[in-house]
Amino acid sequence: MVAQEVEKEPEETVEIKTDFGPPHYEIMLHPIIKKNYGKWKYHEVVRPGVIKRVAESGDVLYVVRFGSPRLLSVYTVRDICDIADKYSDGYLRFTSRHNVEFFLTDPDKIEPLIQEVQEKLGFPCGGTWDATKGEYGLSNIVHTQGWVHCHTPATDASGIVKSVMDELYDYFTDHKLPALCRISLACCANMCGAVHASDISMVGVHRKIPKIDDDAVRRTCEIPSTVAACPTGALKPDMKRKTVILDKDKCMYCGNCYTMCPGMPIFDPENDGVAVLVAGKISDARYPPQLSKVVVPWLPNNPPRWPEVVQTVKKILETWATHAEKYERIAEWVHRIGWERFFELTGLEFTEKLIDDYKRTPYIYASYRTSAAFRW
Amino acid sequence: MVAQEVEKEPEETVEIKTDFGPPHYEIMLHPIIKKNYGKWKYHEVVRPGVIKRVAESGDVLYVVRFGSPRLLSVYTVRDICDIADKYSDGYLRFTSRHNVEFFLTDPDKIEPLIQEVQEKLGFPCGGTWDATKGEYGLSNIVHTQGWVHCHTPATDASGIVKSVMDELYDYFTDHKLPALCRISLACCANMCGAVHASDISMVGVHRKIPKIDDDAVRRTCEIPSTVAACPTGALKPDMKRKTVILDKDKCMYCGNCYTMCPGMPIFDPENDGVAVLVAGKISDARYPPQLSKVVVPWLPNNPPRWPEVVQTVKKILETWATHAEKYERIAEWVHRIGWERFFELTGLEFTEKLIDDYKRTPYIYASYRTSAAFRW
Amino acid sequence: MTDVELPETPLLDELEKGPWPSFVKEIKRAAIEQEKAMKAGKKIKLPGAAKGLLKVLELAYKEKRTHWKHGGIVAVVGYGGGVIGRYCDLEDKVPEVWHFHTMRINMPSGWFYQTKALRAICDAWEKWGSGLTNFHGSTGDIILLGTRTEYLQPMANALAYLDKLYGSPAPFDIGGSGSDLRTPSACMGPALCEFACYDTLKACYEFTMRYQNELHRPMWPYKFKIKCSGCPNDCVAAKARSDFAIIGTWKDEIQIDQEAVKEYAKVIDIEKQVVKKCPTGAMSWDGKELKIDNRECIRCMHCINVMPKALKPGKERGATILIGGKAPFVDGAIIGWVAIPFIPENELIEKCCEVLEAIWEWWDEEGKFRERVGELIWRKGMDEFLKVINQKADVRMVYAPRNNPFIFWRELNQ
Amino acid sequence: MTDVELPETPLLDELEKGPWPSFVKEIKRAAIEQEKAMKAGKKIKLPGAAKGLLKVLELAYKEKRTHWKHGGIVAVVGYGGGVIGRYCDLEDKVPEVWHFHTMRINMPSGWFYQTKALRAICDAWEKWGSGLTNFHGSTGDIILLGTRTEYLQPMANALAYLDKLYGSPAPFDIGGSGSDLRTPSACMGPALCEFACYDTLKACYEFTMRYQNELHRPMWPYKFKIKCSGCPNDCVAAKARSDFAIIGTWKDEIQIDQEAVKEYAKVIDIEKQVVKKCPTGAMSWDGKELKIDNRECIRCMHCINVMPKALKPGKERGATILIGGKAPFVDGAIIGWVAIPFIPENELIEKCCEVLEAIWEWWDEEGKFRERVGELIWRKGMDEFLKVINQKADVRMVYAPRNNPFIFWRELNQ
Ligand code: SRM
Ligand code: SRM
Ligand code: SRM
Ligand code: SRM
Ligand code: SF4
Ligand code: SF4
Ligand code: SF4
Ligand code: SF4
Ligand code: SF4
Ligand code: SF4
Ligand code: SF4
Ligand code: SF4
Repeated sequence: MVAQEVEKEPEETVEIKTDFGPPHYEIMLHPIIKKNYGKWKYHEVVRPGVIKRVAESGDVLYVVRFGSPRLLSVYTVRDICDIADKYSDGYLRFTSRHNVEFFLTDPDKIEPLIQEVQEKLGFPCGGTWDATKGEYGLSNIVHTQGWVHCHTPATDASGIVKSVMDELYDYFTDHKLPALCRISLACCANMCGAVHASDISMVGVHRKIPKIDDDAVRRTCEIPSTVAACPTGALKPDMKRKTVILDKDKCMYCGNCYTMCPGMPIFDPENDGVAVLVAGKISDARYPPQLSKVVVPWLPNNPPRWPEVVQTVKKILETWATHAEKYERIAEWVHRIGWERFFELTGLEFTEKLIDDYKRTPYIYASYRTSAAFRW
Repeated sequence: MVAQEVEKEPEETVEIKTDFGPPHYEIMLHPIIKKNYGKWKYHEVVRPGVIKRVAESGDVLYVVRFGSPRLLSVYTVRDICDIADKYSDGYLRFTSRHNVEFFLTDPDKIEPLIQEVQEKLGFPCGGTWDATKGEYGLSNIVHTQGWVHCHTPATDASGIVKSVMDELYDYFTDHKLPALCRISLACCANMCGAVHASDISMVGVHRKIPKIDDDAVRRTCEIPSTVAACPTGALKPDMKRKTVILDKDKCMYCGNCYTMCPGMPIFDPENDGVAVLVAGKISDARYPPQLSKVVVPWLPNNPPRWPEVVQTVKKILETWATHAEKYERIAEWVHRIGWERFFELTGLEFTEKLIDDYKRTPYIYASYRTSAAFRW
Repeated sequence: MTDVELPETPLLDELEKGPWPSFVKEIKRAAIEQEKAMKAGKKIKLPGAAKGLLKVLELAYKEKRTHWKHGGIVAVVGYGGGVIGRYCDLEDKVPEVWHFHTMRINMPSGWFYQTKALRAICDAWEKWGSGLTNFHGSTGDIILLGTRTEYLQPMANALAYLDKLYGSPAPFDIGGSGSDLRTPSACMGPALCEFACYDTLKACYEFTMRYQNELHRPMWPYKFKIKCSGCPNDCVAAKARSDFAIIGTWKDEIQIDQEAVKEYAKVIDIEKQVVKKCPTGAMSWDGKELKIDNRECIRCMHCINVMPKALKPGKERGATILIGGKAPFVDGAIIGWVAIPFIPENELIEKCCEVLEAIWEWWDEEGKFRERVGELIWRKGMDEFLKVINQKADVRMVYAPRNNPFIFWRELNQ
Repeated sequence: MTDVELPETPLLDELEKGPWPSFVKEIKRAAIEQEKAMKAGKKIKLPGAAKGLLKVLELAYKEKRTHWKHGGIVAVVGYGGGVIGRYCDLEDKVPEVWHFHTMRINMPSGWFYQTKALRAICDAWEKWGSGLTNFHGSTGDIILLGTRTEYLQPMANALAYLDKLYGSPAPFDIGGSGSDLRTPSACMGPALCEFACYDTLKACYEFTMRYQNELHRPMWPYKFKIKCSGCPNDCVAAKARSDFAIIGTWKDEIQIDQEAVKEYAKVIDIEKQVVKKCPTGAMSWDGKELKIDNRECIRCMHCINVMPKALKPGKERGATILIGGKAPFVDGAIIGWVAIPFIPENELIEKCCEVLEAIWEWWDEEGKFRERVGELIWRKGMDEFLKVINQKADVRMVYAPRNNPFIFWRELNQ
């Protein structure tokens, strides 16, 4: 790093510039969008993946959606740009669920576009739904980093997502579901994938207390902030030995301490795994937003394709799809049929692990049934 | 108490006998009841206050119900017995809401009975309802001791009950309500009247911190148990001064400390008063049991007739009665029309005092609206 | 009546007006008649008590505050509970009610009485107490309102020998108070009601008799209440007001008498009043036949309530146990929650006793001072509680599964 | 492609199979193409990174555990956030990814792009990073996945001069991370959607620009997220995923085009699909006219969603603010709750800024370490919070009033 004068890159010589913010959105808008901004009249779903948008001006824009693995190499992004240049006047967008959308004015180009994307990128056209008909496609799975990049995951993210989407592929490319169904995944209980309000979600869970490596704790950790990070008060400082003591009965394996202190790793190959939640919801449509509920407390990590997780998700999805009425999202369906029937129909087992007993939550008691009214 | 030999009463000479229990219920049952025990076929409400019960055997029994002030002198109880002897073969019962019931086999005696009870006791016939027709009478108000007997009341019990029932008298004697409506009263937040699950309830509330009389505390109180009685941790022992110190920001005026320690009276004539709650429910009929919700945080103690409380209860009752559908109890009605409309229709004011912020409750967050969906 | 002089009570007098029967009249009546009876030669130990109460109460009305104080524990021999010690803070002004203790008397199941029993109680209480009562207290006891410490024992004895001394068909025993089992109560159930799914009166009586010791000798962390309702209508408010609520219910099909349905159809709107009000939409009615999809029925009782002649609970009867109901101190009110979804009728009493005893043992050991059992469960977790009562988790215990994945995997971390 | 040698990844290879696009293919592609580009003479600083990731990931799959470690704070000059420091615990085995920091880049509102901008980012990241990205992270940023500490600054500079150096139509700035304002996001709103009740893209951009300092310099107790959805459908999941959710809505009447309704009636069952599904039963349809009782409408959007050609939100538009949404650590997940029921569209941005600033000031002062604002409100009480944001209580803030009377009467106890 010393002496030897190397040629500086331009990036190494520019003046530091801060706080200029993102590009203004207007310059990123397709001309037709800019022209009709705020003046769209209605939309119609032409086929799975293709939404026809009609403006008050009479302009028509076809928005064509494709599934993406989210983790993209710059080379694939360039391929996407090539396609956007060819079909979409050099404009495109990504959706809040990581799908890619192109904008077409000529309906005749829809099929060629779909063809070309499938060939060049292997991205399927779909992920939309048709509320008018009440026919819904499955969209992409919102997810997180997992073993690709994070330090606290109890499972991988991309690998499960790929495995599940392979299995549910036809639901993405077609409108075969009775209502919206959002699937999410988070690789630990931090829930970066926001699985706490999804129709179906998978969340990585640890089940063993962290292993305290006293040496590593002494070397790498600030004891007070580690202790403070523990939500359940399971950690106490051991001042003499300059480490921490853990009350195993209080620990709920959150890994918060590990984030603060690499000296107490939380991962455990055999006991880490995946919990499955259902019946969360965010939109206000028909039924108020709901938090997801845990219906499978743990499934093993079984890479590379997590068959137990994939089959559980599929089973839930298809049981729901078979029994629900039009527009009835999982939360609404369960509300109608009762949790008794949910467990019966899906064949999942209800155990004491599914009864809330986490003392810190302001909901704990609200979930207890205070009525003798239930189904058999 | 010394020397002077007085004649002992028989009660003072008998041998102590314990744990023999209450009378066996069978010996207290009217012969017709005993005969048809467990074999009743159906009932019909003949008129307000009179329920005709038909047994599988064909036997018919008329149960006639009267309102009672609950606080009864033994002289009135004897009058009740006289009437029971005359009309009801020497049998009678009280209901779980403190009404009196007589049993008649001859329908022709119903009117004379009602007449005689009204004349001799002044007890109105009523308090029933007719579920078949969906026409409901108001029953008695379950209530507590108040200033008649208790040491922690924030208001009286019997006085308010009398005032409210005077005002709502016709609802008791007639079936003018669209659904069941249970009114209860408790004179402090201990809620002996079980107001926590009633359609309308009144509860005495203190609003000022207890006044600590250090001398009295030293004399009469066990400091550790007093401190331990405080649910919010507002009390600390002052070891030196042998008294307690109160953190006023933490106190919620529950009076728990006063029960343990008369040295810190909680009552306050100007600030004590009555909160009004609504929409509790216990039966499973149609809609699950519900806790009552506070809709008026405080009304003044205004004896002898508490007009503010009486008018508020009446207003709520009549607003509900005017707008509800058949069978729709307050909880169900509000569920349909929304709390927005409840406050609008009743003219009650919604203030920040009605938003749950009591940190210890496992419900606190469950009441916050997590949706942009509401009525204007 | 006016040969007995009463204190001036202008405020209370206002409460003699109006159509609803007046408690003030009752107090006055006791004051007058007890004194009269004494003058007439009857043995009356406390003739001034009701009069004293009038004075204290008038003052309370004037000053808008209570004049009663908590006292030390007062009791009768052999018993730890059943008496509420109460003192007046106006000792010198109203000595008549300086002591004004309440006695709680265990009522008969379902509050059924012979007049002979009631008269006997009246006679004894006229003599040994204020002559004032509550029929009943809100737990269900007969409340004898106000006497002096030294009359507690004779009054208890009077009740214990109420048959011998006062001609009652049976003696009466003391009820619960303090940290003990409180007097269990029951709806009228099979005595009068066609909906009863088990024998509430019998169950209530059995518990009361079997747990006389627990009822009479406070030795737990706090109070414990049992209430028996014969069906989900819950006419004793057991769900909200008892730690252990026994709610009658059934498992099989609602019994229908189609002819009787047709009779109802002549006078009520079955579609609107019944079918539409079913919370799960389990019913249909084509004008001829009422159909119930019993798999969808949650046994809410509504349809049966409206058409008692036509509909009946099923034949496979029993009860649901809800645990933990209580008033709001300290963490907020609790309506009891489902601990055992169904116990068949023929096993009910034995099974309840088994569960009760297991709960009490655990609570006795683990419960904190003034911690109701519902609060303990909540502190300890449902899983531990289920082990205590030897019950498997059932989805009927919850409205919904948990919304957080913060599960304690104790078995993996021993 | 096989002139570049890849590590053996038998487990990951399984994830190249199947119809869904494969992230493994993407990693392999980066590994191969970056190396090829370098060989072809392009300036590539980190050609081995993607290959290193393959090795680490294969091992993770084999061992069923992560190999990443939290690191010290890494940053770029002038900024405190926007970079996630990540190190591999296999330093010697896979030195290529010993450092593997992530950069979060502030996307344009609504994730709209010109290809020129995207290509420029790709060019810069091909040079200075792993060549791997997420489009997008789940907060909404462009995620640049993996580079070494010493390349963070040049890459940040590349983005700051992306227009000048790489031909982008505009430069790109760093996004949020750590205890700061996180990159705000917005649904496509008026750009494409006929339901938008306010200009989500503009609002999002305004907040981002106004709070550049808050976004770039972590100085709060914890993170703070803002998300803008144009209507209650909430297509950016703002209610669940942001501390401050701005949900478009309206106050007046739904706009109806009866002719268009009739058109829909030809293809769908309006009674069943629309009227029956209205949560408040606010609608009726007689085959000719669709009537909406707008007093009963709660603006759930369902009917509009099903018949976008016929129905439109009203004209009096604006937004509801929900506060406190977050993931479950520590006290359980929170969906945001209503803090301001309605702000008219024309006041929206200014009013939000006012409220945001008041909240931040309070939270900054009162918030504990790692306490999200929702948790603070819950700890401090709604009344204090309402004072902070200068808002009157409104019944629309709650599903129901409190069920306990334990109200703090602070004003009486000063
Ligand atoms: C593109 C996108 C917005 C964006 O800015 O990126 C979007 C676009 C549309 N949404 Fe959405 N939603 C988008 C994410 C969401 C989300 C957020 C999420 O999934 O994380 C939600 C909330 C989900 C939830 O409640 O859990 C969401 C709940 C809805 C709903 C409510 C549906 C319901 O029954 O609950 C509608 C209304 C409808 O179409 O029925 C809706 C309607 C729409 C419409 C029809 C709006 C319009 O007029 O254009 C759009 C096209 C629908 C289609 O695909 O056929 N959008 N939508 C997002 C697409 C993500 C994707 O690639 O799949
Ligand atoms: C990259 C991203 C996941 C992804 O793959 O998309 C992510 C990744 C991390 N999140 Fe997250 N969070 C990401 C969106 C979220 C979201 C979703 C959202 O913003 O909509 C949530 C839930 C919403 C919320 O904020 O509550 C989320 C809730 C958390 C939490 C829990 C916060 C809480 O209060 O409960 C943590 C823990 C923490 O802050 O220490 C966390 C912490 C982390 C850290 C920084 C872990 C750490 O302590 O070092 C992760 C770094 C991963 C890595 O190695 O790169 N992340 N995180 C998302 C950010 C990308 C972006 O900027 O666009
Ligand atoms: C006498 C009593 C039981 C007792 O053992 O003392 C009783 C008696 C009957 N109740 Fe009850 N209930 C009695 C207290 C209750 C209570 C408890 C309470 O009020 O504290 C409840 C629960 C209240 C609640 O949910 O908050 C109660 C909720 C019902 C219901 C449910 C009604 C509903 O729509 O929610 C029914 C069914 C019906 O009649 O519709 C019912 C039905 C009945 C029937 C029809 C049962 C029968 O077949 O005989 C009885 C006569 C009703 C009438 O008066 O017309 N009973 N009933 C209680 C009368 C007290 C009184 O004097 O008013
Ligand atoms: C007499 C009675 C009220 C009435 O007028 O009917 C009553 C009166 C008292 N109750 Fe009660 N409770 C009475 C039924 C109830 C009920 C209702 C029930 O049992 O169905 C409740 C609510 C249900 C429950 O148990 O939660 C009730 C909840 C309380 C509480 C709060 C307990 C809690 O866990 O939250 C207290 C406070 C305490 O125990 O220290 C209490 C305490 C008291 C004390 C003993 C106050 C005290 O600490 O000294 C009262 C004595 C009053 C007096 O001067 O005579 N009383 N108490 C009721 C008993 C009569 C009887 O035996 O039949
Ligand atoms: S969910 Fe947990 S493991 Fe996954 S990216 Fe977020 S913090 Fe990391
Ligand atoms: S894993 Fe979580 S609960 Fe356990 S010690 Fe660490 S911080 Fe505490
Ligand atoms: S509610 Fe309170 S004041 Fe009234 S009797 Fe019960 S404990 Fe006493
Ligand atoms: S009144 Fe209640 S909260 Fe206040 S000090 Fe006494 S016990 Fe504590
Ligand atoms: S609870 Fe049921 S069984 Fe008992 S009296 Fe009420 S309706 Fe009859
Ligand atoms: S009991 Fe209730 S749930 Fe069952 S059919 Fe009748 S109304 Fe419906
Ligand atoms: S949130 Fe509403 S305005 Fe925004 S994209 Fe979704 S439907 Fe359109
Ligand atoms: S927006 Fe929702 S609540 Fe309003 S009328 Fe339409 S369906 Fe009903």
